[in-house]
Amino acid sequence: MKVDRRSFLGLGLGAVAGVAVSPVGIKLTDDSSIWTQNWPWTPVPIDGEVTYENSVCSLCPGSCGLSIRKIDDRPVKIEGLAEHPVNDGGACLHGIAGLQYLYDPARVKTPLKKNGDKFEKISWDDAIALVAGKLVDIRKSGSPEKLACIADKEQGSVSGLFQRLLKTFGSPNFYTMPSLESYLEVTAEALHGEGMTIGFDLENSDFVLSFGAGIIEGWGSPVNCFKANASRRARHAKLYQIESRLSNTAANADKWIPIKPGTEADLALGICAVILKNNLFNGGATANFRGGFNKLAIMIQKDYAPSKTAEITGVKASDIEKIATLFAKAKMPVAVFGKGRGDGAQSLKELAAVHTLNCLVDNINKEGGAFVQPQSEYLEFPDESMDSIADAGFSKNKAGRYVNQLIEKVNESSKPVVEALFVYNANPCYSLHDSKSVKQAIGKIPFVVSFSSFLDETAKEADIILPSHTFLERLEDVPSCAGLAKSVVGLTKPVIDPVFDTKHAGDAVILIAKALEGSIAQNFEWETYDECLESVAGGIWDSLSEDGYAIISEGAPSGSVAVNVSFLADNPATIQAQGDYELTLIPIDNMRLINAGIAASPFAIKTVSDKVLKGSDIVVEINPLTAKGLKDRGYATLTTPMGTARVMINLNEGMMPGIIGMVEGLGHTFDNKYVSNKGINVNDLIGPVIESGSGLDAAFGIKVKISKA
Amino acid sequence: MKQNNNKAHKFGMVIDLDKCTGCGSCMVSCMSENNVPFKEDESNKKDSITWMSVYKLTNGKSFPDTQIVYMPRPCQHCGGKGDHGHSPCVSVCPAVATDYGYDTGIVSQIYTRCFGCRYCMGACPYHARYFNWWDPKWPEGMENYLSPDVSPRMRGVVEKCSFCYHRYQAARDIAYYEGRDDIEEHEYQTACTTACPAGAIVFGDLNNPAHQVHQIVKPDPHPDPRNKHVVGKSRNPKVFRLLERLGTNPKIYYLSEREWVRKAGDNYLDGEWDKIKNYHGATLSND
Amino acid sequence: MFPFSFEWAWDMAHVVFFGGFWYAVSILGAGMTFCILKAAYDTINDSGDSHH
Amino acid sequence: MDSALIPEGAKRCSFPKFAIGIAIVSAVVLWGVFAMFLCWFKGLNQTNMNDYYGFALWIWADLAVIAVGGGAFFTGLLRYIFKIDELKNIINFAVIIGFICYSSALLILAIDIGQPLRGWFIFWHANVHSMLTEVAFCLSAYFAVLTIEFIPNILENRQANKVPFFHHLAHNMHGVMAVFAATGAFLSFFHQGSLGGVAGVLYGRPFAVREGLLIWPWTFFLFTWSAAAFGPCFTLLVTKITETVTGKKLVKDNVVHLLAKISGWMIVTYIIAKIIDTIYWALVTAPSLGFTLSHFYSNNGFYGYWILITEIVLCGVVPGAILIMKSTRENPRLRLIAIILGVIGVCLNRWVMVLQIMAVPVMSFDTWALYFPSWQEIATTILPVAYGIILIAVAYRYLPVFPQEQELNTIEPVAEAE
Repeated sequence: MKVDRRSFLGLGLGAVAGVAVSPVGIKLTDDSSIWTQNWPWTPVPIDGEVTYENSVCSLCPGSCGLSIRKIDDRPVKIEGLAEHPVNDGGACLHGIAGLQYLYDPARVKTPLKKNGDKFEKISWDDAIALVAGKLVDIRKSGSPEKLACIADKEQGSVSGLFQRLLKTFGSPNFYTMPSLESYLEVTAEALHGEGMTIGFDLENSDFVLSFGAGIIEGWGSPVNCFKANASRRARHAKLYQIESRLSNTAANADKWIPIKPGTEADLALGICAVILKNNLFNGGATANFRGGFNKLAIMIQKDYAPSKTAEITGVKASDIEKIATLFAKAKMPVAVFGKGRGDGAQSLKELAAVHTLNCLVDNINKEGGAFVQPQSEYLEFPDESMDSIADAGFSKNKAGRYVNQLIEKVNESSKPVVEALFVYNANPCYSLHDSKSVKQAIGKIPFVVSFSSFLDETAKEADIILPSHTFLERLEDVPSCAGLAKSVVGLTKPVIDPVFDTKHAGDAVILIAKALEGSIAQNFEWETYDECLESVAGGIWDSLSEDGYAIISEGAPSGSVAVNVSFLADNPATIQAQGDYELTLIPIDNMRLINAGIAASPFAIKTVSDKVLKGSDIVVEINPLTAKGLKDRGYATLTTPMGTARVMINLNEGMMPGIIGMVEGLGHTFDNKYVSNKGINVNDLIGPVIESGSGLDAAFGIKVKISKA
Repeated sequence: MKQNNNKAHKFGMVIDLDKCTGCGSCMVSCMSENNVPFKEDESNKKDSITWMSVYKLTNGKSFPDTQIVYMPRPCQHCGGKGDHGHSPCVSVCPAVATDYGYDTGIVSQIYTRCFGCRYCMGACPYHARYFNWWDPKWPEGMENYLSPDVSPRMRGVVEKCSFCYHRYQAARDIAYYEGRDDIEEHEYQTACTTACPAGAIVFGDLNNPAHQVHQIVKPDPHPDPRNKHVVGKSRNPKVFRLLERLGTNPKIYYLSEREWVRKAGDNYLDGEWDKIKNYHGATLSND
Repeated sequence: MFPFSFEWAWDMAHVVFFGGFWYAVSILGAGMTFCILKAAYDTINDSGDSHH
Repeated sequence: MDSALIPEGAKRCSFPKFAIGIAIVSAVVLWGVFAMFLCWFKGLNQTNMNDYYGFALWIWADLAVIAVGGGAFFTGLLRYIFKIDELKNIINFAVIIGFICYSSALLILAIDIGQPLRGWFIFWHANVHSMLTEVAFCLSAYFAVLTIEFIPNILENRQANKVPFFHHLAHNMHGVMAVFAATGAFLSFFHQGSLGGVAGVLYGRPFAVREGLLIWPWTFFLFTWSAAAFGPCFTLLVTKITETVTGKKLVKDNVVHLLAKISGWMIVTYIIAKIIDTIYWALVTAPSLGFTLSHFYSNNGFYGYWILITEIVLCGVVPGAILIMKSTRENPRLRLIAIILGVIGVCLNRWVMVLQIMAVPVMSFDTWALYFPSWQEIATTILPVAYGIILIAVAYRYLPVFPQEQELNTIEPVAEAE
């Protein structure tokens, strides 16, 4: 047959028609859609047996109970634990997102050693040997006090092990990062004596006078505070919020009293003045006052009369009188301090002035008031045995009282103040003011050992990283240190085998101590941290391991306490913001971000408003009156004595004119693109201002100018 | 699937806006429960998948009279005009990829059925529906936390809040296994409800007078005589729904003592609000 | 689309909608079938003269 | 070179010139195809659409091409059912334009959906209550009708027509074309209408929602009517463009005047209905939901009353008036202005009924959402235009599209013709 054009065409058309009527097309159409329903690059979670495990969150001092849902060995969901004494169900977003920390791209997966600018992997044995070797050298040089440690807190067994190591090594230089608990202790020490702490009975008080405490912004134990706040209406209790910005707490309060930033202490004293003048105070209570109550009373009435206070604070004199009357006449009033989360810079004048209100109306150790009692000591470490080097070193003076003083001294001194530094659960290079100079100080220290789980800003400056388990991989006692009315210790339990080659920081300390041999090793005779915890928590271990928590104290403590007002009676100066620009920059605490060392999780960052973070730009809040020519969502340049930053503008009627608010918790530089390199760290722009008399960094903000970018 | 076994549920929620702190726990709990992905930049809120989204409302007044309130907004699980199940989205989906459960009142979404036309998103005035513009991707290892209860969605489909339907199924399975006809109130609670640290969210069966949500909302079972499309209006003067006048009949109710907040729930012509603000459906004796 | 797909219901909506659709499709199918068959018939019975 | 394919007696430009022209337009097509593949392989993140703008440029383009493609069904209806015989001189071209519009619409839909490989679910798992389902069914079926209407014209190509089967097929299809045209008109009525219904049924969107008749909101009828009214404008416009490009008169004036007149009266009746609808919506529907008219046209950087006035008055009333009056209608310049305004008007109407709906805030605390398309969206939207140009060029060159062409153009004897 001759194949001409026509028959070829026919053949072609026939073939097309044939394929068209065959089931091939239908089959391919069907198969292709089934393929789209099962794309191999879309993960399919594996099913398995469902179990629940209880644990405690240690991302913040709140110490909430957690219930973790697991599928076989995989934890898949974290929720609040019902009937837990701290949070009773409910959990904050950071705890719920906890699993994201487990698989965080910025986790340190093995011990690392810095070589030049880069980290390289080393084995645990080598790392411990290296640290021990360095410490032996320091000890040999005769100045063991040049080993320092910065941890998140003093309480708890892991911190206890670090302190024990330093002490038996011969160094008094153990520091903690500022936290609400540390301020509670400082306040209690100034007014009531050493070893005391303060708790606030928010869930029973009928009148909470909050001096900027972000009761629903993450202050204290967040979930516990949320619950106390949520029950407020049902209890007919009132919340008055004194703050320069309409925070969520201010918005939720019964009344918001805008105040010039940094003048909270003056307002507190102004309220004291009204109470004293109008005889609204409890005469019986003032009998406990020491250190010159009359002097204080005279000074206050002279310097903080309502009209004067109004001038200083911007709060109307009539309002001051009204607040004083309401506060003093309430059945169970409580005045609460600690601006924002309460872990930022605070001045002792403010802390003491606010707490004096509590003392004046005699709500101390009464239901719904402030509980003043000794710090809970639930751990029983055996007494240290120290050799002569340790004795000599430990008896020397600390380089400074607070961590910011240590940093200052390191930076100022030409000789090394610190030869080796341990950093545990702290990120001073991020969370202290003027982070540039903090980084400089850390850089000056010859040997820095980080125990961080993540390659955070401070870990990056370290010479050795001994990565810790995250809170989901470890056993640990977690005392709630957050101004709670009750004192609870929770037990964090491992809910998954360590994901990476990490160790419990407690184990790492024990290994280092053993490697140091001699009297130091003798003080660390436990095989493992777990064994150590069980023995030192002896008294409450049964309760911890059975219930997951132990309640150390609950309800109002009995007895009255002495009040020493000598610090205030001298009328210390109120801290002024650094610089001479016209406006004041203040940090904002946002519940959806974390301002301590760790970064907020990808989920938490996702919830952050585009009025806080837009792309990689941080958004600052400013009143339209102050913004003048600046447009909403436009760009501007902020200049403070510490530096400049490009920011986006959010015109916000909830800001007091004259101030600019910048959120804390952004601007991390972790190797985690979901949470890092977003916005800037407000601590880069604010420098420390040391309060004379207390030594605290009390920089509530800084002077700033703003111009169109 | 009409109501073949016992009586139909009508699951719904009431959110106390005076208790809500805007903390975001509900959002994260939802994301974690339902395998919602995340991407590098989530600050463009118009392409950020948050089944539960929290709006920040202000009263529009200037300093110092400004007030703010946070309004959590899950899918409203609309019953549609007259509460007949023709939700704005369900009625427009061309491929029955979203459907109304007459036995639960829940608006479902079948990801493998959806072909991504996004008509439902246009139909929803609450922006409760989200499109997967990207393939979901987790950082290495993080897929290990994904829950098998909810399948991760592929790129190109719409997703939204399901009232944690898998929790309902699990609760029903247990009840069935234990030989019970029905589930208890506490057995089926959504992830946002259990997470809320302020206890601002109450979830349950609006048809069941024993449930807390019913007791707070006191829904009027009769059509609103002023707008026949509206059914289930709350008889609690502090309770309102979002855009109730459109006749979408959401199953999310909001509670607030503040008048400006209740007014913000809907659109009113000048002067209209004052005329109707004290109107709260038929009296309770009609029940 | 077909009575055997599970969304199908024998209700007014389906009957009207698919009634109209299948009716239109039938007309088009029948029309085209007729044209093709007629054209084939014409081709076979054609002497090959081209007109117009 | 390709003279054997060119209709007998027709004068066409040289093949190289034709090829160069096609190559230039093809480059645009390739750009569009590249963007299309990006959207298919990488997903719709290639667009600037978002969760507020789930319907965007493409859906507007889709609605617009279907509206202006309405000239095909309406001309077919007039030609085959109402037996207006003069229109046979433009029906081929109207069909080709319709074919281009509808094939483009289907292509755009195939790019627009997030899961193109599951697109057929709209048929298989059809929800008969959804306007979009109705659109998909009628659109596809009507595209089949347009293909059927186009086939005879293709078969009339000089070479194809030599094949006896094709010759007879074309002849027979002409014979039953009225049946196809009637079916097409039926399908068109429903899909044009249901496209209007797509917006009108959105009772969650007070800007879109309309009352109506039974299950059909008023927009259903307005869309059908406007497509029938403005579709012929587009047919006339493309004819005018083709005439300008080829430098030839292709359709006699009486045919143009007739179609323009019909279009004019359709526009006038449509615009009256549209004005009534707008007033009723502005005074009754929207206020009953708590909205004033100003809500939809203020507090944003783009949508103002200008868009309403432009659509209804400038691009509705004005072209309608021009086209119904003999003196202005038969003035070529005014007529051109009118048909251009008409085409803009209907496209603007579709824009408003897609994009402005998405932009208007509904919740009292929501904000206006404005969006600008990405280059991928623009490229894929231009793609059909370029494809249309090529198809028209090829059809014009090789098919006897315009029956009056030879009569209107004295043909020089062509040397290489056989």
